[in-house]
Amino acid sequence: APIDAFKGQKGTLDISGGTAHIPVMKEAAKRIMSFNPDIRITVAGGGSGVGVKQVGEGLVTIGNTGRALKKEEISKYGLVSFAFAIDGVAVVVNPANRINALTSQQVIDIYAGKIKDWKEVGGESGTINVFGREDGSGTREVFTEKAIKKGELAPSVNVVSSNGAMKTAVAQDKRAIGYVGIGYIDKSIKAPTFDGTVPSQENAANGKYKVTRNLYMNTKGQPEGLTKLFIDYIFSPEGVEITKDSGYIPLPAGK
Amino acid sequence: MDARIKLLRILAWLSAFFVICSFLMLIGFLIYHGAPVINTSLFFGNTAPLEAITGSRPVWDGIWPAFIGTLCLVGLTMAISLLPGIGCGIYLARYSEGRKKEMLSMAVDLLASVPSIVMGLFGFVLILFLRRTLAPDATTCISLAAFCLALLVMPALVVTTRSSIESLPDSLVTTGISLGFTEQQMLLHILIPAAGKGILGGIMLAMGRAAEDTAVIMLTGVVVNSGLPAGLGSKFEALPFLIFYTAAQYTDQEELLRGFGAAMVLLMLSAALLYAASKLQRTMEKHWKGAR
Amino acid sequence: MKDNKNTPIWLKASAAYVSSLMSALFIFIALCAVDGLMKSGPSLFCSVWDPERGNFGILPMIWASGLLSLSSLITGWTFSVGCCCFIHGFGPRWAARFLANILRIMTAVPTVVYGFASVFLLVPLIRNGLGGSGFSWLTASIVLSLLIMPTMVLSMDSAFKTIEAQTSITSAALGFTREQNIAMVVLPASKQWIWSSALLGFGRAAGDTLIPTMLAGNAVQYANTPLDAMRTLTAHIGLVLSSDVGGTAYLSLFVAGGILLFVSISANILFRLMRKKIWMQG
Amino acid sequence: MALCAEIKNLSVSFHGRKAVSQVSAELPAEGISVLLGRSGSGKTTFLRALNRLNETFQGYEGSGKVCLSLGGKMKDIYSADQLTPTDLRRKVGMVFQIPNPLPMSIRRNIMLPLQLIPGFNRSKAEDRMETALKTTGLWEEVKDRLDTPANRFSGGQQQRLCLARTLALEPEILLLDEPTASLDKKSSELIEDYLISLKNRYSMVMVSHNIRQALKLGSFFIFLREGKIVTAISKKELPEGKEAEKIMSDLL
Amino acid sequence: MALCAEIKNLSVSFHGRKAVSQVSAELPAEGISVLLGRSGSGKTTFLRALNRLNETFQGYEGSGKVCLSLGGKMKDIYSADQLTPTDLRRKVGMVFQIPNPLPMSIRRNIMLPLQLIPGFNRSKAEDRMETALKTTGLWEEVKDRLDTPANRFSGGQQQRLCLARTLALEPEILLLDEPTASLDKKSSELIEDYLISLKNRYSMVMVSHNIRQALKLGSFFIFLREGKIVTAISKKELPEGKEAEKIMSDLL
Ligand SMILES: Nc1ncnc2c1ncn2[C@@H]1O[C@H](COP(=O)(O)OP(=O)(O)OP(=O)(O)O)[C@@H](O)[C@H]1O
Ligand SMILES: Nc1ncnc2c1ncn2[C@@H]1O[C@H](COP(=O)(O)OP(=O)(O)OP(=O)(O)O)[C@@H](O)[C@H]1O
Ligand SMILES: [Mg+2]
Ligand SMILES: [Mg+2]
Repeated sequence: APIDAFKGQKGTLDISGGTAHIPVMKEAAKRIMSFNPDIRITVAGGGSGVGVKQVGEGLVTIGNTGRALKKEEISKYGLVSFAFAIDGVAVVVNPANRINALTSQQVIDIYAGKIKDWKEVGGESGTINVFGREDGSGTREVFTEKAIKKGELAPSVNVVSSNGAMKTAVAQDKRAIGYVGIGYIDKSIKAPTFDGTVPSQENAANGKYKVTRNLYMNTKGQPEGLTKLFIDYIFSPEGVEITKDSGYIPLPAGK
Repeated sequence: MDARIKLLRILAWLSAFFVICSFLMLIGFLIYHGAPVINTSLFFGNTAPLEAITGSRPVWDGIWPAFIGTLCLVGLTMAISLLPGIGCGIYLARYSEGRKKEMLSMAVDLLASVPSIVMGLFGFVLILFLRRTLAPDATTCISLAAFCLALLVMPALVVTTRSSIESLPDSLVTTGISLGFTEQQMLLHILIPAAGKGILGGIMLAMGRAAEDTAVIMLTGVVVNSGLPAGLGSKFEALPFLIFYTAAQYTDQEELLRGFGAAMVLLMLSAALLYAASKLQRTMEKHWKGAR
Repeated sequence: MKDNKNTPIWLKASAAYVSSLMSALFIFIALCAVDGLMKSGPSLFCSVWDPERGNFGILPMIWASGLLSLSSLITGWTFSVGCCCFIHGFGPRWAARFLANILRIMTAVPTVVYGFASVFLLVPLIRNGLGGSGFSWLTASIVLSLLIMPTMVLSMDSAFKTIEAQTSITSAALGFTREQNIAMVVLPASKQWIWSSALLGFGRAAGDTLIPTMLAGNAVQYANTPLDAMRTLTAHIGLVLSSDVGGTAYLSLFVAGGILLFVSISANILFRLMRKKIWMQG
Repeated sequence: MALCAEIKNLSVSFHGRKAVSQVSAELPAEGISVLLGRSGSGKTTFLRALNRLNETFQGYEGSGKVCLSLGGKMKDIYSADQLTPTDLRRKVGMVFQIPNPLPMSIRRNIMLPLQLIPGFNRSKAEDRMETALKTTGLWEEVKDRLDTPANRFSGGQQQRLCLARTLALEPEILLLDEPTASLDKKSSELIEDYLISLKNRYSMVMVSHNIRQALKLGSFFIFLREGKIVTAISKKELPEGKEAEKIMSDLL
Repeated sequence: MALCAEIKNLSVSFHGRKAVSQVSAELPAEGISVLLGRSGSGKTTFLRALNRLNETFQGYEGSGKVCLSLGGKMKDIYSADQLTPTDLRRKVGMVFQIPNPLPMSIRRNIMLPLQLIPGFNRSKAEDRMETALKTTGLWEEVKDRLDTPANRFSGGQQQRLCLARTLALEPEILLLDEPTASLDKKSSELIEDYLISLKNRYSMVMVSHNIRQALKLGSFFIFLREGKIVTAISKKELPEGKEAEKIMSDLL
């Protein structure tokens, strides 16, 4: 629905969960609240798990996740999911690194601890410092499933807890390798081609680049009232614009 | 003997060097990155400052609501924790003996070692429990966060109060008693003022902690945007969470710098709180001593 | 013929309030931990953490928690005593005042700022100077000890101050230097508070979540050298909490909380026993 | 004879070590009773038993009975229902052997205890302060320094301050632990004269090491040795002049 | 005549208020010099000027010159290059008017200062401690309680402890601020006799309020009033017996 639908509405809407969603949610909230100050929308992070838990317990009305809900989560709380965007995940290295291309096999071996030195993949010699995300994170799930095909992860893989932290770690360390959402790539880190494909939003949108995930909004039962209006707004042209501006690829409603 | 002092001297200089260097590096780093971005737009975004301060228009892209949220949070936390914390410290120092004292002081020490994240979890489960029993509409909010933070800062308050009262010379108590002061009067007019500096140290610790902790409030009601806190039952913004969030999710360099700016503001806010507290303590001490 | 001090009611009330809150908290943690243990049981007590393959070992994290909190406590505590000495006589007065003020301001430095700044300052330093990825036991330990110092110094300081005021003139008259007065008179007389500040510091070190999460690397392995990455129980709680609900991983979080509490209780009792023993001796 | 204090089988020990043992005595209401004895003989402990101050020390254990005449009645001060320790201590003022000013200004030192008495009136209290300071000869010395911390004053000044503080409280019984020990002769005499003038208003018990002073002020003497009473003797039973001094110093 | 101290134009003020002003005096090396004066007249301040202790107080300001005979030479104690204050204070021992034991056991109170002297020897130090405690008559009273915190002892016992602590250090000059103020006659005499026996070993400066004691011990008397010297008089110039006492109390 366009923003006019909020006219005359009143009440509060609490949103929490996945941190990747926040830019979209915040921008939407800003526009809606500026349009109609009687509406109060709060946006919180916490992570996918927190989102599920909070929406399930009724503490918030929309809980965001960066991964599809698990079966037991759906059955336990009766949640309904709305995927509204695609986010690609790219393997990244330090800009000072000579490497410009990696194959999925190389990445699998690096994360399994079989390849330990950059020399072995054609870089300057030096131990590879491997960074990953915490288990359960949407980014990691996509990466393990689609980039390294559920390959083994060495216990010595360093774990960071957010895209930002990953970026900081890789941007600082010439010998580091990690992975982030495509939206986070800027000149401080470099994404080598993965199996020959440039990891970019275009390639993700047109399906060439396969390492992608969906971003979801979840509600307890079918959304009503303000909640429904909000979700509709995200899928409206204006909402799609916001999603795009935040670095994600919008999905049409009902997918 | 001499060896011991020499050792201590080396240690003292080393420690001082370590602390001062680390701190200066930290501050230098913060100022280097944060100072350039501190301006009204960091605080108020595109909103006119006056309108923002009066709350007539919400602030977007500014840290003003988080700033106020943190102030409210600290105030609320102190309101909940100050009296019981200091009271418990005094109780430990003066009115408990033997096993009871041992148990209580151990419990306080244990409380000090409960991770803040567990404290947050406790608050979270508590509110779930409340929803199922007493208050079905209860939700995570600023009061819950303050309550959990109060638990978190309590040990520092208790321990410092206790130690500063216990280290007072015995003769002070004896004098007070011999002048016919009741326990209450002795506490109010002699012991607490005499231990004022130490207790203040505890209060500073507690305030600092309340202003900076992220893990607790993350689970108990802090949000990325909500505007100014609307009441005791509302969700709120807070600076430490804002910083944490920025550190975790920044997408470009500019956003990161704003994070540094927020960190500097938080630091200055805390320093101002500390300064105010010590000013207050000095005035009160002057009054108590009646000295010029 | 003994005077039973009648405790002012608000003190009793606050003691009762604090203890009841604490019991509630402890019972909550204990219940959750037991629940978690019952449901997940022995699968937690192995060395491999790999939820995708059904391995939920948290032993390396227990090891890491103990290692990290103890190492930072020891350095932090030693440095705290050093700082107290510096403030009260070992350093020139202006430097002492400077240091005292810095420590006071440090109480207000948000943990996340420590973590954040260290990622940019300390981690590269360690990586380039000593090797490894820079995210390591050593890094976290240095920052953690810095983090817990103000707490400890401030709680020692009040005792130092009172006792120094009482004794400094006497000591001067006996030909003690200010340093000797601190080392020989004030330090022994404030033993008790130095100990209790260690407990406070330990609590802070063991309970911190952000620093190990941001700086220790979080790899689930037994860290054997200071340059190895490690994951502490607190970091684990934080990491799991934000991403998962239900399942063994989620349960492991409560068990981790329970274990942390258990470890703290043991450490506390141990501390107390040690303190008693040392007191007996001198 | 009217009594101001009746002590029966009083024993006090600290950490299991007797400081006063099995002491019984009756102190007359009129005049000043003086405690004498060598250092460590238990004089201070005895005195502290009269306002229940011993109990505030670590390792205290005590037994026996102490009755004081307060408000015209004999009261057992150790039985809880008759008097709270706080009330007792307000009515039985004590001046310590070692001066113990509170860490605040002279004025606050005297005014604070007065402020805490129900029915406090500022201007009346200021008057009392001035009177008390004048009596102890301190007024001239400190009147322009009333707001200076008390611990900056000389030993004798502090001692007189503590005396003034207690006097300002107008207790019913005064316990004085060597109130003139660190004072010069003139100041001592000033205070002695004042104490004599108070003799009829308050009952007083005092410790003194100065036999001449004891003879001048006292009307009843108790000699302690190692926590026990050696002799209790009234002034009437003593000969006049030099001889009395001799007898007393032999008893010490 | 050999001098132990030479004081020239000494002025000391605290917070801008003169405690001692423009005092000049020469104290003989032989015998005991006694300071007399009313409470607050500056005796303690004068004494503290001799071991530079005044400087440790807040608001101190001082001028003038003080030379002490240390190690056979006259030394200007306020000139930095001759002696550090710490060394000075070790050589010039002081006993305070108000007993000030350190918050530790009796034994540590005496042993600790000894330990800090270069060339410390434990068994010798233990001997010194015992001797010092015996001299002050404390040994019998405390020998089974040496490890008890010092502040649990009676006022007189604490005073004697502080005296013993200073004596054990074997200083070259002894400053005594009313060392027997809170002691009974017997204990005072014990200490007086001991001081007399030390007269030839140490130079001593002492404050006393007791004219009889002053006459018994002293050989040189300085009378202070409001921070100024009224008279300085040597014993030889005084008549014998009663008369001397009279003259002295008039001077006070
Ligand atoms: N530390 C100090 N700070 C401020 N004033 C002081 C200090 N010490 C002494 N005075 C003041 O200096 C004056 C002289 O004090 P001093 O202690 O020398 O007297 P005294 O002769 O020893 O008296 P007493 O016999 O009572 O001990 C007094 O008026 C006193 O109040
Ligand atoms: N608080 C205490 N703790 C332990 N022992 C004490 C305490 N107070 C007094 N004593 C002991 O009790 C005995 C009597 O002490 P008290 O203070 O009554 O002596 P005193 O007659 O006042 O001596 P003085 O003339 O030296 O002041 C002493 O041996 C002393 O060491
Ligand atoms: Mg006594
Ligand atoms: Mg004096």
